[in-house]
Amino acid sequence: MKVTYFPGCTLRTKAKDLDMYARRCAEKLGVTLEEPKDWQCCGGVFTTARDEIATKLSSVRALKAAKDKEQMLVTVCSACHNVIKQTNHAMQTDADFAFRVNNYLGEDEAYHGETKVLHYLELLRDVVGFDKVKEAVVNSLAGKKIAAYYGCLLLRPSNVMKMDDSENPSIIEDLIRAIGADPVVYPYRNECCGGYIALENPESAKAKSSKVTKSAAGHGAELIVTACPLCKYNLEKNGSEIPVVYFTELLAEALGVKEEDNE
Amino acid sequence: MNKETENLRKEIVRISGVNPVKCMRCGKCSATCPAYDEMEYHPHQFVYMVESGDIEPLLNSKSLYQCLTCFACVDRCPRGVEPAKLVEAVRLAAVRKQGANHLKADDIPALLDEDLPQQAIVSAFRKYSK
Amino acid sequence: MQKVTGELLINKALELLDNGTVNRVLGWKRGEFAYDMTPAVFADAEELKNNFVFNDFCGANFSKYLIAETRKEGKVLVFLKPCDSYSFNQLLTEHRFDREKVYAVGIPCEGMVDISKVKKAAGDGILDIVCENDGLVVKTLYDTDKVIDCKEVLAERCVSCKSRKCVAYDELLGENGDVLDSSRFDEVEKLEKMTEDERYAFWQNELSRCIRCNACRDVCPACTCEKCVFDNPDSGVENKAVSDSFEEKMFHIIRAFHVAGRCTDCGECSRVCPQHIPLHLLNRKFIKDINEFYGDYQAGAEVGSRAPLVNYTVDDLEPSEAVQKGDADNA
Amino acid sequence: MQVKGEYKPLIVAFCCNWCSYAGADLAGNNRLNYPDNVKIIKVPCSCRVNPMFVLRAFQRGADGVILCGCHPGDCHYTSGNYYTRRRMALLFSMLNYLGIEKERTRVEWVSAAEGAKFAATMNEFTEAVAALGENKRLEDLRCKK
Amino acid sequence: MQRIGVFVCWCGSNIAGTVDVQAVSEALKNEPGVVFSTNYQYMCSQAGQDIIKNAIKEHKLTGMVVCSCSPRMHEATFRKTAAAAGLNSYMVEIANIREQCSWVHKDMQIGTEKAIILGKAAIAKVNLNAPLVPGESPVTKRALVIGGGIAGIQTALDIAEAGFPVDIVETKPTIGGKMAQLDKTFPTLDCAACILTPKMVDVAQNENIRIFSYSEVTEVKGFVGNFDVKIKKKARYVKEDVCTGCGLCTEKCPQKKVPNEFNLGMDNRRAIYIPFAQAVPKVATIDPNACNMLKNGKCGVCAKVCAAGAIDYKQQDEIIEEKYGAIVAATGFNPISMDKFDEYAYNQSKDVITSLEFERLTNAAGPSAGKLIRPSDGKHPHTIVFVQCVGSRCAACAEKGKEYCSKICCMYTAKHAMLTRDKYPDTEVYVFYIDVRTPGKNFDEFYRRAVEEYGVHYIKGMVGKVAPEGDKLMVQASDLLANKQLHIAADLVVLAAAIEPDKSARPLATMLTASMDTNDFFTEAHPKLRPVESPTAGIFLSGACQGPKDIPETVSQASAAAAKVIGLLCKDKLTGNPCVAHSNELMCNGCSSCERVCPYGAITYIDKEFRMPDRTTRVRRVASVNPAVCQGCGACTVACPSGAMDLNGFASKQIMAEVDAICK
Repeated sequence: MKVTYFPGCTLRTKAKDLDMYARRCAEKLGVTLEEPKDWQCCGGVFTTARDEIATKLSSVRALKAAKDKEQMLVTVCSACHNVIKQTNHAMQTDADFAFRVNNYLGEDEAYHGETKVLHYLELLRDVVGFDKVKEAVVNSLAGKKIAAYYGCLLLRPSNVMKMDDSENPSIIEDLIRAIGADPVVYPYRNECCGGYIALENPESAKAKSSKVTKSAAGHGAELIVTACPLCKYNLEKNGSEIPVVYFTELLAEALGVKEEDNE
Repeated sequence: MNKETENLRKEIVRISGVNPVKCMRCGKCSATCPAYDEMEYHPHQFVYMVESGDIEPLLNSKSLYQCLTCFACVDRCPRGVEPAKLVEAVRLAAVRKQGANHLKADDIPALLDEDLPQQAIVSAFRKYSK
Repeated sequence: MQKVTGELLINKALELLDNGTVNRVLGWKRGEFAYDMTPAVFADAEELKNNFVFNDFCGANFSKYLIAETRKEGKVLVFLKPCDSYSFNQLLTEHRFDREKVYAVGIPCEGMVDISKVKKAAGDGILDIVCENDGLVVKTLYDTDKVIDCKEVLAERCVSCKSRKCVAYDELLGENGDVLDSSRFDEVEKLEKMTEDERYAFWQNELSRCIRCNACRDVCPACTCEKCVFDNPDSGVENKAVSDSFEEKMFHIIRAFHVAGRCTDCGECSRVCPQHIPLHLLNRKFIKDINEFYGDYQAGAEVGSRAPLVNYTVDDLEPSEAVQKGDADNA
Repeated sequence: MQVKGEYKPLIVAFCCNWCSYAGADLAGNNRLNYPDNVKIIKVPCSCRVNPMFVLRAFQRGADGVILCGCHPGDCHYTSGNYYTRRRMALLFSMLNYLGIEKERTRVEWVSAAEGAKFAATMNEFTEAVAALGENKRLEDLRCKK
Repeated sequence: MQRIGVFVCWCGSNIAGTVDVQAVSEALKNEPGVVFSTNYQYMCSQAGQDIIKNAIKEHKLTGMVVCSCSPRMHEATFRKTAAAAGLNSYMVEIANIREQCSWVHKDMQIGTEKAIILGKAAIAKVNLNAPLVPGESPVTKRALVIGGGIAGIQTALDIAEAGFPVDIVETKPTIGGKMAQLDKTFPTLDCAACILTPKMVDVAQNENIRIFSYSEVTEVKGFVGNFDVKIKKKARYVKEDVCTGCGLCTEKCPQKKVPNEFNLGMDNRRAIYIPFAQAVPKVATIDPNACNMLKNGKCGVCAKVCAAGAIDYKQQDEIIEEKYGAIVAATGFNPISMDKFDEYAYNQSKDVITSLEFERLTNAAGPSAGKLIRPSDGKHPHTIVFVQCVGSRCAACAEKGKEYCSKICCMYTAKHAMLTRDKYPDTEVYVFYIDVRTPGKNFDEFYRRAVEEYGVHYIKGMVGKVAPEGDKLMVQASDLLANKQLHIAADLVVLAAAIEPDKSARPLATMLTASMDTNDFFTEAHPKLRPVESPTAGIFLSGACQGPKDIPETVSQASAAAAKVIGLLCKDKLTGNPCVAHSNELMCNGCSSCERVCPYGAITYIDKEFRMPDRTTRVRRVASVNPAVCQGCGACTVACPSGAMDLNGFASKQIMAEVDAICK
C-alpha cells in the first residue's frame, strides 16, 4: 500500500536516522512512503490562535496533496504530527478558519480536513498491525528493558490527537512488546522534556529532561525510545544515563534492516 | 474595566477560543504545569487575570515565554478551559506589537550548539516572534 | 426508456401465479388514452398477457392499494419502483398492511414522463404513443409522427429523483440503483429566498386554483386513514360544509402537516393534481426543515424508524430559531 | 393600556395548565397589566395544541397565536413540550414559507413562577402583532374571495 | 342541547371593581344553551353554593359555567357543589375573570367586554362537555423494592411496619449495599455495621418482607396499583432454605484465588462464598465463573463438607412472577471507574486507591483487619494525600467524569482524614480541595474539627500528577492560596471518585417507563414538591438512584418513599382522572404514532374484530388507552393522523369551540 509521507525539516538534517529507518521498516512491512512534491516545514509547533493562518498553510498544502492522491498522510516526527493533526482538526471543526484558509489557498476544491492523518506508530498499530510487525521480526530484542518516551506532542491535546490515552498510553509499549522486548512503564513518559526552551533556558530543559531520564532508569530501563528529534536532543544533552534512540532505529534492528547499507 | 482593556480581553478570548468564565478555580492547570517554577504568573492566574481584565502585567511578564504549549493543562482541566491556548493568545498580543519580538534572528547564532535540531529553532521562532 | 420491459414483468408475474406464490397481480393496464395507465388487479394469465403494460407512463404508486388488497385471500404480487418502495416501507412502519400477504418485486425505474410536457412538445390531439428505446413516438390527429426524447419530457419529480434504490422487495428484477444526491430542494430554496410578500403571492396564485377535488389526498400513500379527518364530522374540519369554512381554506396546510414526517416525497400529489398545483413543494418544505432541524430523515428508508414528529431531543431548536433558519430571506 | 377606537389585534394564547396558566394567574395576582386582547385557552399541556387549533384561530380572525408551556425539561408530563417544540417549529416555518408574517406566531416557555415574564411576553407579542396590522393572509390563504 | 346555568361571581370588589358583573350575567343569558344566569357577591361561599345547587335542581341544569377566580382556586369547590346537587362534576367549566381579567385590567368597559368573551368561550365548551366518570382500579396490596441497600432496607421496613407485604430484589448475594462496606459514618462516627446490621436482621425477621437476593427484575408490565413483575432468581447452586450459613464450605473450597468484590478486589475469596459475616440472607453462593465443579465437573468439595446437604450443582435460574401495587427504585450508586484519570496513577500503583477502598482498608472486617497499611507492601503509610473531586464537577468531556457535585466526598474525606489522624497521629494527612462543601447538620463543625483538632492539612488546589517513584508517590499539586506548586512524597494517595447511578438503573427505568436525566439518575415527579415519586404513577424513588445522597438523606428519602407507598396501598381502589385520552376504534389506523409519544406507556394495541356492512368481519389493529395509566397530557391526540385519538374534557371540538367563541 502507498501512503503520503511528510518527513519534516529535522529529518533531513539532524534526524536522518529517524527518517531512514522509518523508510526501511515501512518497505519491509509492505508500505510505500511517498513524499509530496515541494513540502514545506510545518513550523515545528502549532499556533493555537484561531486567527493565525499563514503558519498553518504548509500543513494544509501537505494535507491537500494527500487528499488529491486519496492517501493517508503519515508523519514520523512528533512535532510535525502534532502540527498537521491539529491543523487538520481545525480545518474540520472551525468553519471560519477553514474558510479563510481555503480563500487564501485559492484552489478549485476547498479542503475541509478530509485527509486521515496518522503517526507512523498509528500506521503500525492500525494499518499494518502489531501482529504483522511481530511476524516480521528477525532479531528479537527479548529481555531488553526499554522505556518509551512519549513527551507531550504525540498525545496531547488528546481530544485532537486521539492516538492513545494521554495519561496511560500503550502504543509504544505494545510496539516494544511486538519486537520482543520488555516495556518499562514510568510516570514521566508523557511529561515535557523542555522542548525549545533549550534554546534560551537550557537549565529549565535540563531540569525537565533529567527528571524523565532518571525516572526511566530508576524503573530499570536500559534504553529510552522516542519519536521526536527535540526530545532526543534534550534527553541526551542533559546527561541521560541510558541511551536514547529513535523508535524507528529499534524497529529497524528488530526487522533486520538496520545494517542494510553496509551489506 | 476600561474600554481598551475590555477590547484586549475580548480579542484574547476570541483568538484563543477560550472562555475563562468556565474556570472553577481548582488550580489543576498549575498543579500540572511543568514550567511552573519558571513562571511569575501561573496558568490559573492567566485564566483569572484575563477574566478580570488584569492583562497588562501578563503582557510584560517573562512567564509568557516559559509556557511550552505541552497541553498538559489543556488535557487535565476538568472544565475544558484550555489555559495553554489563553497563554498563547496573550503572548501573541505581546509579540504582535511592533518590534516586540521576544526572539530575534540575530540572537540565534549565540544560542546554537551543533546537535540542536532545526525543530527547536523554528518552534522557538514561531512561539516567540512575529 | 425503462430498463425492464413489460414482457419481463409479465413473465415474472406468470411464473409467480403459476407456482402459486401469489394468486393475483397488482399492475398497470392501459386506460382510455395511450398515456393513461391505471392500476389494476390481474387474476389470471390471460388477462395479464392481454392487458398488463409497463412503460414510461406507469407512474402510479401501488403501495396504498396494498391496504385493501392484503385484506383479501391469498398473496398479491406487487411491482415496486424505487419511490414506491419507500411508501411501502412507510406503510409497514405504520402497520397498515400485512407484509406476509404481499410478494414484492422491486423494479428499476428510469423516470416517468409527464404527459403535459409531451402535449406541449407534440401538440394536441394525441392518438397514440409508443415507447421506443429512449424516445416516444407520438401519433397525433394533425401531424406526422413525432419522436420525442424521453429525457426532455421527464416528470419534474423524476428529474430531481431522490433515489433509484429499491428499499423493499422479496425479489429484484434488474440491478438496484443508489440513493441519489438530488436537487429536489432547489425549488423550495428558491421560495425561501423570496420575500414574504412574494411567497404569499406565489402560494395565493397556486392554491387559489384548487378545486378541492381531493385527488391529492386520494392518491397519497400517506393518506390512508380509516376515516379521513376531512370526512369526519367530529373533527371540526369536515368538508362539504359552507363554502367559507375552515377546512376549505386550510386544507392544504392541514394535509401537509398530517403527512409531515411520514411523506416519502413520491410526488404523486402533484402528478394527479388536475390544476397542476405544485403540492410537493409543501411536503418538501417539511422534509427539508426536518433534515435541517433534526438531522437527515427519509421516511420509508427503513421499516420501524421513528418519525421526527413523534420523536425529540432535549436540545432541539426553538420554534423561533426554526423560523429564522427556514427563512433564507432573513438569513 | 389601549386607547379606545385604536386597532386592537386579537391574540389567542394557549396555556398549559401546570406552568403557563399558573404563570398567567400569578401575573393577575401581582396586578401586572397586559392587553385585554389576549384571550387565554387552557390546555392540559402545550402538546395538546393541535396545529389545527392554531390555524382555526387565524382563520376565524385571530391576528396572533401564542403557545405557552413549561420550560423544556420541566414538563409536568415529562416530554410533552418537546413534542410541542417540534410541531410548532415545523408549523411556524411552514406558515412563514407560505408568506405569513412570522411575528404572528410564537412559542414561549413560562413557568408558574414567571408571572412577570407572562405579562411582559404578552405586551411584547401584542405590540409586535399590532405593528403588522390585521391578519388577512391566513384568514383565507386561497383568496377565493 | 344542554341546559346551562351561568354564575357570575363578584368576588367582593375583586371582580366587580373592574367588571360590570350585572352586564356580564345579562349578556351571557342569551348564549346558546344558557337557561339561567345570575351573579352573586361570593359564589364560593355557602350562600353562593346554595344558589348554584338550587339553580341546578330548579332549572334541571345539565351544565354550568362559573365566572370567577382561577380554576386553580375553586374549580374543585364548584365541582363538589355540582355533584352535591346531582350534576356530573365534569359538566362544570370556570371562566377565569379575576386573575386573567379584572386583576390585569383597569378599565371597566374593557374588563366587562373581556369577561363576556371569556364567559362565552366557557359556555361554548360546556355545550360540548359530556359527563365523565372517573375509572376505578383495584390496588394490589404488595410493594416491590428494587435494591437492598440502606435505602431499600429502610423503605421496605417502613412499608412492612405499616402491615403491607414487601419484596426486596437485590442483585448481590446479600442485602446491605454500600453502607455495609463502610467503616464509620459521618458526622457522628458511629460504626456503619453497628447501625446497619440490626436493620438487616429486622428485614430478615420481618414476616412481611421477602428477600430475593442474587436476583433481578426482568420484566414490568401493568400500571399503578397493578404491576405484573417477573423476577429472575439466579442459580446460586445452594439451596437457600437448607443452608445454615455455617461457612464450612467457604473454608474448604480449594479455589482460593477469586478477587473479593466486597473488599473491592483487595483480597481473595473462595469460589463458594458468603460476602461478609453479617450477610442477609446468610447463605453461601457459588460463583459459577470460578467453581471447578461447575466449570469442568472436577471437585465437589463443598457438597462433601456440607452437613446440611444444601449444595445443588444442578440448580437453575428461576423466574418468579408476582403482582405489586407499587414499585420503589432503590438501585443506588457506584464510584466511577478511575481508568480515565491516570494522571493520578490509579492503574500504575497499588497505593493509589479510591475512598471506598480506603473504607475497606480501615474496616476491622476488611482485608487488613482494620490496620491502615499500604496495599503494595503492607507498610504503615506516613504521608497520605487525599484528592477531592476526582471526576466530579467535570465539564470537559462526558466520557471522563460527571458534571455534578457528588455531594458526599467532602464529608467522608474529612472523616477519613480525621480518623487517620486520630488512630495514627504520626501520619501527615493532606487534603487537596476545590471547595469544601458541608451543608448539613453538624457537618461544617465536623470538617473544622478535622482541621483544628486533628491537624489535617487542607490545601486549596488540585493535584496535577501522581508519579510512583521508588516506594513513594510523588504528588505534584498546586497550593492556590500560597501560589506555590507543591511536591509531596506520599505513601498513599486516596481519590474521592465521583459517584454515578448503578448501571442497572437505565434498563430498569425503561422497564418502569420512569424517566431519567442525562446522568441516569431517576427524575422525580416534581423537583421540589414531589421528590420521592417518579412522574410515572406508582413508581417511587429511594436513595441515591435519584441523585447523590449521604446516609441521613437517603434514609429520610427512603422513609418518605415508604410513606407514599403506604398511602397508595391503603386505598382499596384508585380513582383515576377521567380526563384521559380515548381512541375511536372505528377511525384508528393502528399506526403506532400515539404509542410512540406517550410518556407513560398507556397505549397498547389490540387486534379488534369489526363487523363490516356486508356482514363479514375484519380484524384490525387498533390503539387502546389504559385509563388508569394515562395522565391526560394529550400528546397522542396531536400525533394521531386520523383524529381517532381525543382527550376527555379537552376534546378537539371543545377547544375549537372555545377558539371560535373568542375569535367571533
